[in-house]
Amino acid sequence: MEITRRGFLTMSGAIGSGIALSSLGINLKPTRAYADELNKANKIKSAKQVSTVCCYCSVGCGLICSVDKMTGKIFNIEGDADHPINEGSLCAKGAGFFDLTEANKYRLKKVQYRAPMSDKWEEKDWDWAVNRIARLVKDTRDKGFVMQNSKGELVNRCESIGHLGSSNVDNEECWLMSVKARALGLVYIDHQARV
Amino acid sequence: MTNHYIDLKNSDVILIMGSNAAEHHPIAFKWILRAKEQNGARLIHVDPRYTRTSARCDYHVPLRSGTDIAFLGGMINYILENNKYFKDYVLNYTNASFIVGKDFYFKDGLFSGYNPAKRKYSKDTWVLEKDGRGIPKRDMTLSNPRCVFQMLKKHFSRYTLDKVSSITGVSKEDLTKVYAEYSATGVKDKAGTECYALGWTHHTTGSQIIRTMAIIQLLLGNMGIAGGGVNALRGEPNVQGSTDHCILYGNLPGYLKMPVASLDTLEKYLKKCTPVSNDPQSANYYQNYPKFFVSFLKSMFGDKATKENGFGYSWLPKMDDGAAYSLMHLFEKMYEGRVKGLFAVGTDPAVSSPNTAKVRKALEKLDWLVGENIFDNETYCFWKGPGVDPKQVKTEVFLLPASASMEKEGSQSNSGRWVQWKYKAADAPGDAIPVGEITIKIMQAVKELYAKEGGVQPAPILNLKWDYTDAKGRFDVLKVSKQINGHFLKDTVIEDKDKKTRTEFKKGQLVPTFGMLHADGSTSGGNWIMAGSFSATGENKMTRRGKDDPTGLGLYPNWSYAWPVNRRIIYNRASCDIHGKPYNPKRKLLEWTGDKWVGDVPDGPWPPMADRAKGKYPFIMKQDGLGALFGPGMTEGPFPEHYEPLEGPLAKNPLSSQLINPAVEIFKNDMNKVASADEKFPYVCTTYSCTEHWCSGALTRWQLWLLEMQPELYVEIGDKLAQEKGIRNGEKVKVQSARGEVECVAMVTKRFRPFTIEGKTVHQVGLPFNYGWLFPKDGGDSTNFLTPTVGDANTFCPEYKAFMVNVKKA
Amino acid sequence: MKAEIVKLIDTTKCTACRGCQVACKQWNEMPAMRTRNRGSYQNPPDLQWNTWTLIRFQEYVDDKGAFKWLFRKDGCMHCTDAACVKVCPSGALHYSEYGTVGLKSSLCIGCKECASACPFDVPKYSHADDKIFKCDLCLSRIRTNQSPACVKSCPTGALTIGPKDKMLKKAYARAKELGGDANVYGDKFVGGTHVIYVLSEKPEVYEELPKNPAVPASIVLWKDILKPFSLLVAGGTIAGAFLHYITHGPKLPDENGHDAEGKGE
Amino acid sequence: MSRISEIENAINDIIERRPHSKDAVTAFKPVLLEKTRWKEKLEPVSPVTDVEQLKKGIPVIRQTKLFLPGDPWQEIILSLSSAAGDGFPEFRKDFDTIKSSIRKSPLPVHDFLGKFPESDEEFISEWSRKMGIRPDALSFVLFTAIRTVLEKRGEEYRDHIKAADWDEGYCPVCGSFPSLAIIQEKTGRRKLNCSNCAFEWDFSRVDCPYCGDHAPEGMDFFFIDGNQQESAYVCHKCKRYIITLNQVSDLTPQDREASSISLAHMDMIMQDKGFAPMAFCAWNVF
Repeated sequence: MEITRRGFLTMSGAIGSGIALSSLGINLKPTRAYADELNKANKIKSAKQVSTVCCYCSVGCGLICSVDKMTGKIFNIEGDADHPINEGSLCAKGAGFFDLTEANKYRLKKVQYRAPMSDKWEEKDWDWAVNRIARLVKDTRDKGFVMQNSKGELVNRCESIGHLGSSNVDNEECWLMSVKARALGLVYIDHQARV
Repeated sequence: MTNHYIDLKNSDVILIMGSNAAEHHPIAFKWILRAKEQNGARLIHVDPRYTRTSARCDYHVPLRSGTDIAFLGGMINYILENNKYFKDYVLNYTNASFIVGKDFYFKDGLFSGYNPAKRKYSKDTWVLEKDGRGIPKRDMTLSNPRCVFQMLKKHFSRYTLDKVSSITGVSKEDLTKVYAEYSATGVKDKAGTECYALGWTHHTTGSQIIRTMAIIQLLLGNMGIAGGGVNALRGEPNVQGSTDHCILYGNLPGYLKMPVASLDTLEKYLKKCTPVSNDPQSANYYQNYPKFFVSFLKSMFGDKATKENGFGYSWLPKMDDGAAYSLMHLFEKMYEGRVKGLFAVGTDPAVSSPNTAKVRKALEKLDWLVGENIFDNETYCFWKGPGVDPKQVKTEVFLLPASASMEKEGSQSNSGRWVQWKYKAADAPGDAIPVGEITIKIMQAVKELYAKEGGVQPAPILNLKWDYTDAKGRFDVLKVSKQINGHFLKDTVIEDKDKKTRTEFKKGQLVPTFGMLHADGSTSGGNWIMAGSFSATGENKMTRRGKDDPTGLGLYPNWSYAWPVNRRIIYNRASCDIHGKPYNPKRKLLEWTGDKWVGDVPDGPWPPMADRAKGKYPFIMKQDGLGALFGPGMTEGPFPEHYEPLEGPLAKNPLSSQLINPAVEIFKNDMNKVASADEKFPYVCTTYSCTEHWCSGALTRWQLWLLEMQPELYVEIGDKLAQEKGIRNGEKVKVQSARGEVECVAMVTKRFRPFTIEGKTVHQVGLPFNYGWLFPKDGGDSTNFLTPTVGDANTFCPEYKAFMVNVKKA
Repeated sequence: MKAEIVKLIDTTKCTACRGCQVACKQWNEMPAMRTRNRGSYQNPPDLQWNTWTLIRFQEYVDDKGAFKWLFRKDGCMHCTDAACVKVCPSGALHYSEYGTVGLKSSLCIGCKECASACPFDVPKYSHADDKIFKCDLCLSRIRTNQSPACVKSCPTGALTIGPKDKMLKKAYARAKELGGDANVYGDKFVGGTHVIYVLSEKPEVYEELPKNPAVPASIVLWKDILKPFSLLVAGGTIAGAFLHYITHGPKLPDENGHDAEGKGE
Repeated sequence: MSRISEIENAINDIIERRPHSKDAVTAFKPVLLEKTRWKEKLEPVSPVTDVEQLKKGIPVIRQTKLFLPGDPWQEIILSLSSAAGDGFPEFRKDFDTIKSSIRKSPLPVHDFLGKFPESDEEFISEWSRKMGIRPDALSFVLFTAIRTVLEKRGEEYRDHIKAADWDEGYCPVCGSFPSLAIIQEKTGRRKLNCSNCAFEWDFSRVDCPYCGDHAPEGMDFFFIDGNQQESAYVCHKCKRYIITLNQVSDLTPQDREASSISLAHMDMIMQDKGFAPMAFCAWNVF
């Protein structure tokens, strides 16, 4: 096996390069057997680390999620030791961050719709919901649009639609919502920074 | 924050007021404790209630809710009377030496120019005298009675120890103890900082409370230094980012001003918004305003925005002059039936907005409501809430499942302005998709409807640049992030005369810093303060994980990206004397080495201000480059003044005949009742969160281990008051205000003690605001049934922290 | 016998964030129960079969009138001379190789003897399982060189764990540094506990914390004196019978009439 | 409890928990204990380094002489030979021969160190021929002796290196690559353990120690279901792996080398998957 050396390496591998346990008369069969048993019983899991940031207060603690690459599920979340702010530690809520993943059975999974006067949710699919919402947005905007104000100044305002939220979504999503609302002419725009 | 979380370790005195850091920002509190371990910092907690923060600070000083300006005003008086201020700093770095215009005056609680009918000030008398060249006159001896320094001294001389003690309920010994310890940081080698949160913002005088602290920090030379500044420990993970990108009625992304109706052309708007300073030494950085604004319009409308159509300025909605469209205004209009549709993304206003009864009535008048969240909450289920008959509610409600923060890639800014990149760890459950994806889908469908059918004023919708999807039509977060950073729209050459450099940039290349944005439409920049989050070669600086910290102050310049231009402490030039030598060599933030600054990214490349020719004052974003002791930008006056909360225990303001903040907007309708100094509601009440839950509880109430520790709504009552009223600990009680009532468990405690206010005993109680009827079933409903619809004069942030209630057995 | 392990609870660093309560339930997969607010932050109100550690909140005014809010993490003290191990008939409660008190739930027969014997009132009975439960200092984690779940989760450094002498030295140094009434609690009774406190006030100030806990006299009498004595006696009887057999041959049934009653122990 | 019995406890504990590695660990036990005894006997030496050079990534061994004239090589090799004899019965004869021949004429260890690494095989084949023993035996004893002294010297440089925030993937003392990583359970911090001198230093969880690749999402890893402590982190760029003891605390004293030997099955599994170790040791070459 060729050892690539890098930079200032002066000492090669320890306890003599090229000496193998087997050449020293060590019985490696039990180790081999154990390795094969693990493989056969499909016990070797492959996983990836993903760094993220906590979604509670604004300190911005770093977290590392360990994700099982087979199932795609997060199986462990811990503090990110290299993060200079929290240095690996977490508060009680941060430590419970795992309970926000799909491990929490209350997480919303389906598009839900409540018809006028109805007393329950119905499940719908995305296309129907998006088209219905677009229809409502257009009709409400067209009906309530204010081109000029009482003084006759051009104002281009849609005062009949409000937009609330959110400071719990990413910057890119905030910018998109901010720009979308202005293109629609909305002025009633606010979120949790106000409260 | 002007500084950031790790910087707290560099402080010698930390005043925690308006915050409960140990319970709501535990890791920030870790850095506060490290300041105590490493440099023996003194930790002072001033709060109406004794909390876990108080238990770990050196001492706790209780004060009545709503009297923070009186408390801090007393400290300004103490600093000026005992000459504790940092003379060199105040003289050179603040507008203390400026001369106030002769028509300006303050009498009996009102500044000049007040219009009682409109409850507004006209600010034309709040000016500073200028010399022939238009540069403000200055009296460097600070002796002229009309100079800002003397006017400030006169104004706060009324805040005597007796008066402040009588207003706040704090003993004179405690006041003197806090004032003495904190003002000791007014010297070269000491740093004092203040940590605040909603405890300060939830008042009708919220902005002025923070400004009072800013004045204190300027007087003591604590602004712009390591371990100094005024630090907001904000509550939401990306409240900083959502504020930067301005999903707020009054601003466009990058804190650009929202156009008003009277500015009907781009030229008029830019003229009004671009400050001019004739003082050569004032950087007045906002003179570059047109570059930032035009670049924003180009990012919004792309090549449809041309010079001829004013880059699409006319398509933007215009607010009526002087009008406001905040959350409270929205629910007023909704209650009047004039708002038909609402997007409620990742928020629960039916619990978190003031005056819940009116908010829930208003929701019933909507035609449609679109909710995007990871859990259901009281807002989306208002139609089946307590006392609501679904058959009477016509609103169509959509509840769209969203991905949680670890299930999507993107950036998030902590309140220390660090913009950190997050990666996607796992797919969201079921059909949930990121909010960005939902926004793109809905707007795309609206654009297609307008393209097909036309409609009213379709131009802004059709011309909106909306190609932020990848090959598979999915939301492409990197495309949006780069659009926010900004691009060159044509081949551009940037020359720098001083450094004699000449760099070329290709069309479509990323703008490396906002200094290179142009006003001629040749660059686009979705948010100018974020320009530089990508390097010109496309490296995403938000993903950086560099652990080096050359200054040792915990700046970590190579960890993620801090706006603006990765500067970690704002106004850091003020940490050096006028020659650029650091005031405190032990905590060297910045130093002028003769030809360049070394340390943190400086506030601009110019030499220190001693260099009359090229030097600049440190506060580069201010029009005159200096810290504002006299701040005419505020709605209710250039100097802070104590006013009682909208609903308080006193019939008369001990300091003047203005009982409440004269510039606060009063909302008049049948559900906005107010009962001030009313014996039916004798106790001061405040609201707060608890460690186990977070904000409206809409995320944490669904987590059973957290709910087990804090299962239901409670009211914390002082043991003296409970004795008086015969209320036993753990008993069910009703808390009533003029607007509504909540039922909860009484928690009799020694951590609330009665105050003596103007010779009278005044009791205070408090409730958390984390509960709602939807879950857990009998855990109590929103505390905001009690809170009044009134907000801060500048920001309309509601006054949750001080109103009047009564408590009686259930 | 491995090096003894001691967990140090420095109550003066605890901010009662209760991360340890959540971490304990998460690691041991214990269900949350529906609780009520009884007028205190402390919830659940006491240790229970599914709550092995609990932060106790106590409002205290010292003799100088200064108000203090005391937080104390309650749970098994892991005594060296453990009353519960002494009385446990089935061996479910046993000493581990680190000196802590382990619990093999499978062997527990639900006799609740330990619950009444424990001077700290720690073991709690579950009707559903007919077994008692208590903190076992995460024996399974310690054996794989991990610290207990609560220690791992503590953000303020209030909880630390390590070899006995090192932790005792650290506790006394901290008590000295704090001065005043600060003291170390736990190493002076029941042979020294493997969970020790640094307290800011005298022990008697703290609710539910015995001033000088000891193995109940009845148990000492029964277990340490009578039982060995009875074994001695039993031993003597057998020895006597054996001696008799050798010297006089097998005992014939009708030799003396009172064999039928047999001897009480 | 003395250091020796603590280490012995740790080794017995490992054998108990990982029975499949019993033969290998038992074989090394006498040598590991002998090394621990020597590390207590060898007297400490005051560290001589320049923090600036450390900051530039230059290991101590390139800055100063780590081996001193006074090092008792003769006694070390003698005691290690007998310990090796106990551990590896098949080679007892060779180890006894080494002992008897170096009693007659001591092994010129300093020449060997001078020629290293260019002509180490030459020295070993020449002297093993002279002694009439298999080269593996001499190589094993010689490198174990060097490792013993290096481990002792490394301990003195701990604070120096901490001050220099060493962030390279190779060892700040002897420049070799790590053979084991330890992820601390409380903070999640990763420590790398040098394959040659057992020195431990902090290293980022995200970057690859071997090729320095900064994978934005961090290194992937494999672990054993039900025993997540036994894992191996891999770099897809340089196709190297590093065995990692995941989420462990230093509650009870540990012997890192014994742990590595007992995780040989992870080496087999990773090499079957086509990855190569970052450093070659006796127990990961099959």
